[in-house]
Amino acid sequence: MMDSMKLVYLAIPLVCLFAAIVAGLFGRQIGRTGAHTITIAGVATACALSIYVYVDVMAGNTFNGTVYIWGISDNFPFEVGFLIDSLTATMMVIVTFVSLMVHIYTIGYMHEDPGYQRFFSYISLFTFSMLMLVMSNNFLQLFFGWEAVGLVSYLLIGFWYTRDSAIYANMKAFLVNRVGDLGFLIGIAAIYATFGTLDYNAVFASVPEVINQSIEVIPGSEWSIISFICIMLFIGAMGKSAQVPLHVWLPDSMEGPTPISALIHAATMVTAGIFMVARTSPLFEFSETALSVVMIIGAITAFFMALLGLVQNDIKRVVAYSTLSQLGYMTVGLGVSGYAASIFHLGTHAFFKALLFLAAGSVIIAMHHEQDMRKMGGLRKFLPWTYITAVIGSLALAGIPPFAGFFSKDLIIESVHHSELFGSGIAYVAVLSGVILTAFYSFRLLFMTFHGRPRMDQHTLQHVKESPMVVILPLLLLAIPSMIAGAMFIQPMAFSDYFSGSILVLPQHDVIGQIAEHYHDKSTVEIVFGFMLHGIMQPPFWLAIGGIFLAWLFYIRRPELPGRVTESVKPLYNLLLNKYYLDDFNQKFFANGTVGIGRLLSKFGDTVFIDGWLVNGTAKAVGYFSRILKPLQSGLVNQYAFAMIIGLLVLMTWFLSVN
Amino acid sequence: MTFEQLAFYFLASVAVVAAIMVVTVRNPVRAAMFLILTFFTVGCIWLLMEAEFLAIVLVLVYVGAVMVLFLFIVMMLDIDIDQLREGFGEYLPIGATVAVIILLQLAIVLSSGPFEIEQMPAPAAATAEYSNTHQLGLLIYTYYVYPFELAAVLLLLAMVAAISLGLRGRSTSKRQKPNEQVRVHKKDRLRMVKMNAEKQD
Amino acid sequence: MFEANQLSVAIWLPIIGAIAVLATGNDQRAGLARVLALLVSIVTFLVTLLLYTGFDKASAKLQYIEDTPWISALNINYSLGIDGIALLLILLTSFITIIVIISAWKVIREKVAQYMAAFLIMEGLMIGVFSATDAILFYVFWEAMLIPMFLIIGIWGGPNRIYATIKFFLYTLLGSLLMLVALVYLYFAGNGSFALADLYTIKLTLAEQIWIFLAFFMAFAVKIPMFPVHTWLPDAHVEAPTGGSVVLAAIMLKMGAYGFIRFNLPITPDASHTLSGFIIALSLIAIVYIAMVALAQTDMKKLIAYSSISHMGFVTLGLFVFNKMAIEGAVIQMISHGFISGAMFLCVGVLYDRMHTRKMSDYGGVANTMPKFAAFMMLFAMANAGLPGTSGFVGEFLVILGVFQVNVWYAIIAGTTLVLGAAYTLWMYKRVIFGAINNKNVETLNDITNREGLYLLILTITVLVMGLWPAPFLDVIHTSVDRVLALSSVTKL
Amino acid sequence: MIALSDYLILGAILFSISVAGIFLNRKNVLILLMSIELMLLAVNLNFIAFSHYMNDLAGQVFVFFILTVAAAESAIGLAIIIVLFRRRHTINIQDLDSLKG
Repeated sequence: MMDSMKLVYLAIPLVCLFAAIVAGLFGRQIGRTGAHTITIAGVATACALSIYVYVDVMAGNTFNGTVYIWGISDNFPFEVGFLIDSLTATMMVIVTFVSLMVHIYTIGYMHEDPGYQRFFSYISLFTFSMLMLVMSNNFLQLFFGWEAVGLVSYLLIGFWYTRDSAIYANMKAFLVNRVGDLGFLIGIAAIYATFGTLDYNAVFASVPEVINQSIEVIPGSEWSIISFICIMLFIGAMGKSAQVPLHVWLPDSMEGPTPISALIHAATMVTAGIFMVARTSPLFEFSETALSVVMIIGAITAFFMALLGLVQNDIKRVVAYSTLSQLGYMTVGLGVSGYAASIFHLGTHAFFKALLFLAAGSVIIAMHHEQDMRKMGGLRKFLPWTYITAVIGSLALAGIPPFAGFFSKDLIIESVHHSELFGSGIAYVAVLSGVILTAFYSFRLLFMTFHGRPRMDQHTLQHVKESPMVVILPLLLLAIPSMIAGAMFIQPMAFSDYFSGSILVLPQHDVIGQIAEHYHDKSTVEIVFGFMLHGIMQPPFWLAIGGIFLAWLFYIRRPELPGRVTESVKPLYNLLLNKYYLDDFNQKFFANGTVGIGRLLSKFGDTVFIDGWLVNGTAKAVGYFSRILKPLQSGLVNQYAFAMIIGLLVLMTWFLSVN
Repeated sequence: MTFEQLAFYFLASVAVVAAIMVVTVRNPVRAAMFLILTFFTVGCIWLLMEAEFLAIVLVLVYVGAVMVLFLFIVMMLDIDIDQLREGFGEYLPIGATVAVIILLQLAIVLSSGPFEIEQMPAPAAATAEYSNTHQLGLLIYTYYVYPFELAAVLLLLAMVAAISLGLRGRSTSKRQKPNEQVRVHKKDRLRMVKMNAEKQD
Repeated sequence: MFEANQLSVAIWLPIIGAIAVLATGNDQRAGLARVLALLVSIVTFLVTLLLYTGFDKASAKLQYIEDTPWISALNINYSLGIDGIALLLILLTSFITIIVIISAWKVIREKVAQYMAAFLIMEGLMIGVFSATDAILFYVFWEAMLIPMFLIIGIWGGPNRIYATIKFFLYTLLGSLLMLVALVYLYFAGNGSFALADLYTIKLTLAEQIWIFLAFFMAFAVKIPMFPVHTWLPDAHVEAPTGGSVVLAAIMLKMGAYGFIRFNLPITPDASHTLSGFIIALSLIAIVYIAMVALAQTDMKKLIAYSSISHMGFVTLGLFVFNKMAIEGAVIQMISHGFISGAMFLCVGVLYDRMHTRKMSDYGGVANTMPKFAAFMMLFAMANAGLPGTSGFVGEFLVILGVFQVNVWYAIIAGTTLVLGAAYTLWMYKRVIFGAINNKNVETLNDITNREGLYLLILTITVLVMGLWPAPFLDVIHTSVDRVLALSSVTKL
Repeated sequence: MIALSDYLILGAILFSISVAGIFLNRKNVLILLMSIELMLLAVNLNFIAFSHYMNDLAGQVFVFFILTVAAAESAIGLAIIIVLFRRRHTINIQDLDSLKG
């Protein structure tokens, strides 16, 4: 029994890898149809098996085992292995399902692109990497998957490699992620140094033993080793999950094709950081400092990135900023120990955000790759299916019951409300104000794109038509969970011992437990309706309604208002439009600064100082002295003879004076 | 003063004077002649020390061969003596100083005692049967046979070297000189001449 | 007979083969020379592969020992023997030589036999360096190896090759002469033996150790090369033909690190500990400073050369924190860097053969015309940036893990290579491979030929296998690293 | 009786004269060669004197070899001078400085 399950676990990532390799290496031989058939078959298999594994895990069969020994160093075996529990199984289902949807969607979206096979190969490779990441049972393999998804993200952002903006964006994404990875790697090194192992269970089991150990990073100040590890790991998560200030790569990553924006930069890869923190909850729970940091960073991201979403005109960028903001929510949830809430939100977000991206992609196809919302409008009539799914997505994003987003987001906000952690008050304010912003920008998008007068030129307008079935089908399939996933899963995920085997929450941090007390001993239906009823009476719901109303007011009722408002707060508007000038700062300070220092070092350090002074300087000194001594070598024999005789004289004199 | 001493002082003073002449006379031929004289007198002094073989060799080899060689050369080469004497004595002060200092220093060392007759009595005169040549031959052909062979090779080498250096290829020979043949340019051999066509009638 | 002299066979077979290759004479029989050279290199590789299969991983002793008197008056012996570290380096040497010979197949058209022979001779000498257990024998191989390299750069090199060769030669000679001085001192300080095992037991005062350490350090630091004696490397690389660059980066640089393992650590353990801070500082400077300098380069080969220096910083860093994991990481980094830097130089060679320029600004959009090549180079670029799953990651990872146990900041500074290494590698990749087609020359490029594909594929497989399953590489060095650590932790005062 | 020191002082005088000769004749290579011969003669004189007074024939053997070498030297030296003169039409040392640094 166990062995056959082990085969299933192995098959899930490997089938994707196999499909990726075939599509990548033999793309030309198998053709376009062959490429998408094999990769979709691969991911569909993986998805089906993941659901099977999920059911199996729900039945209580968890697994933790080694696949092979990667290498032994210092007598410690580094292993590649799988840990299959509820958290992993949930992630596997989300990843493979969204990936499958995106695979199907891609057939329609990319059908004209010459790099068709390559694209399918990449996204299958991504699925493989992401699965390796979530299925890992140790930090080394986690880092493997972590970097591998980064690589595929790099490849996919730069998929259209002839575009300057794309290859700028992909390098930026990779490098910013690498900054985070540096922290992550140091965190892993600290874990190894502290625990002597990288295996999750072994590490988590010995956390209480090291709880009082400290580390002196800056001389004179002792930090708790757990806090150090957690903050370092979280820096990794900040890179991958685009938390301030390492968020700058995510908006630019929209240069990639839309399907991967949905898959990688909304639904799965960017949530790897959230997953990682949840996975390492047994560490984070023992460091309130780290939790506070996580929460505050999350709150900042949630609020300030939502603000940026208000002023964007590129349809994909709006969604990108909303992703940033929602990632902030998840991070806040982690910070207040509401891991289950965050993972719950991660799941619902994966569905509705992928839905929104794919819907945006559908609009983009219809508009012939025009992404500026100011040139859209009134598309409702032309793209009915896209419109309906986009509305569902937006409602879910805004957090209107009974859509999925409501349950998960409300749970996070409630958790923050219940938290007593340092800084939770500010975080609560931030997430609350984030709600109104979220509702505003998501409906702003909806109104600007689908309502009002068409603002595109006549030519485009005539050619607008609904996208093909392969595009619509994934939208519909994603719309279903966007509607019902929240209601379906709130009871098991939040109010049961669903995650008890994989996430640790200390009693003093158990905010969800406090919420759950209200719903003790109730059936699922009661809980869902009770939660909705409770939600409607809480500020977040009304804030969301208010946001939608404002959006309606600004973009349907009084379309001249936005201009007036921006005029009146010009400096603020410019600040937002320039993304707080962070990109400029990074470019000028870090990128140009580093290259500048490099040029300086290259020129003065290597060329002038070492080569010029030390190396050629030595040669020149030798040459200088030899020029001084050169006349001695006159070439005249008799002078040499003089020299010899005088030398003889000196020697004799010396000899005489000694004796 | 014994005869020996008399002979020694006479020969020594001739040798010194001749040596001085060697380095001061203008004409190389004369210098060579004075050098011969020096060699000759020193050879005689060697006889005083019962080094008959070497004394003879000195006269035969040096006076008979080497100095003749010198003379040949001097006369063979068309040397501008006056030009070679220019600047003569320019370094006389320093040269003389150095020479005198060396001489003084040597004299100090030599006359400081250990070489006086008391410390180093002259050996008894050899008997009539004693043959310096025989004794030297015994040594050279036994103990020093390898150096001797080497010296022979050295001389052979010197001879070959001197001949090959001095040999001037016969200018009448019809040897090919490939390097020059290759380096030839058209303009060295070929001259284009413009000529008016002549009418043939 | 073969078993007893297997190392000698590995050393002398390529050298004798080289003579045979030379005997094919001028370029009219270039084809024969190529085939013969390839055969010799493959047979040598098989011989070294047998060394691996017959190697006893559990034993800490030197294996395949040979010992014959050579200059008995000075008690100098022709003695050979290898441990796991040397074994890996020997395998690397014979492997890279095959690649170099294949890569030169069509590219070198003049003096083919001589070119091939130079590499084969160098192969034999390099294997000699890695297997010598007598200091003078080591020194002879060490110096002799300079000659073929000097010729390779000087004859088949670029336009500024004379400057580069002289710089290369003088730099390395300066260092190695100091090594000879140290050896002579040790000969008299000890009991009149040059055998390494005897040198390990000589008692020395701290002052003596420091001087000897510095003398060896000069020899090996120049070879590695460490900051600030690194400037010969970019020049040599730029002027060297592709094969020369590959061997230089892949193997010759490793000799410096190997020297540290064989000489500095065991002979002067106390000085090594005393001066470790100094070496670590230089290594960290190499990692950060050189990475930044690499960012400023406009010449692809220079950039990769600087990247090599930066990566070798990890090796010296790993060696001098005296932590088993770090030393194992350093050894793995040496091997992996051999593959990756070799591959990177071969990639540049592929481009250079087509465009005859190394300037990045002359390229741009190569992916449009050479997609297969772009894929290969992407993989090697990622390996160079230390992506997990490629061999480049293993060494860096183990070194950082090991170093962290010693000092947090060392690990953090070393870790910046994650960002900087990726920055210069990807920036180069972006400027050369990505983008729209930059000019007419790029437009007419042909994708890689089968021959080029073959060697790039072999390297790809190696890099991936080593990244995904480094166990076979790690297994052979455990006991050897233990031995090095044990020798370097015994005080000699 | 003649003392050893007498011979030695004669040798010293001859040596000094030849030293002075080298200084005096800055141009004529022939006389330079002669001075060197003179110097060798002075040395030989010392050898023979010691050989005689110490009753050891090794000194004389040495002189024998010195004579051999000196003969070879002057033969080759003169040959060189001939070649030199043929090429440069001078034996002035001041003109022979093509090995100048």
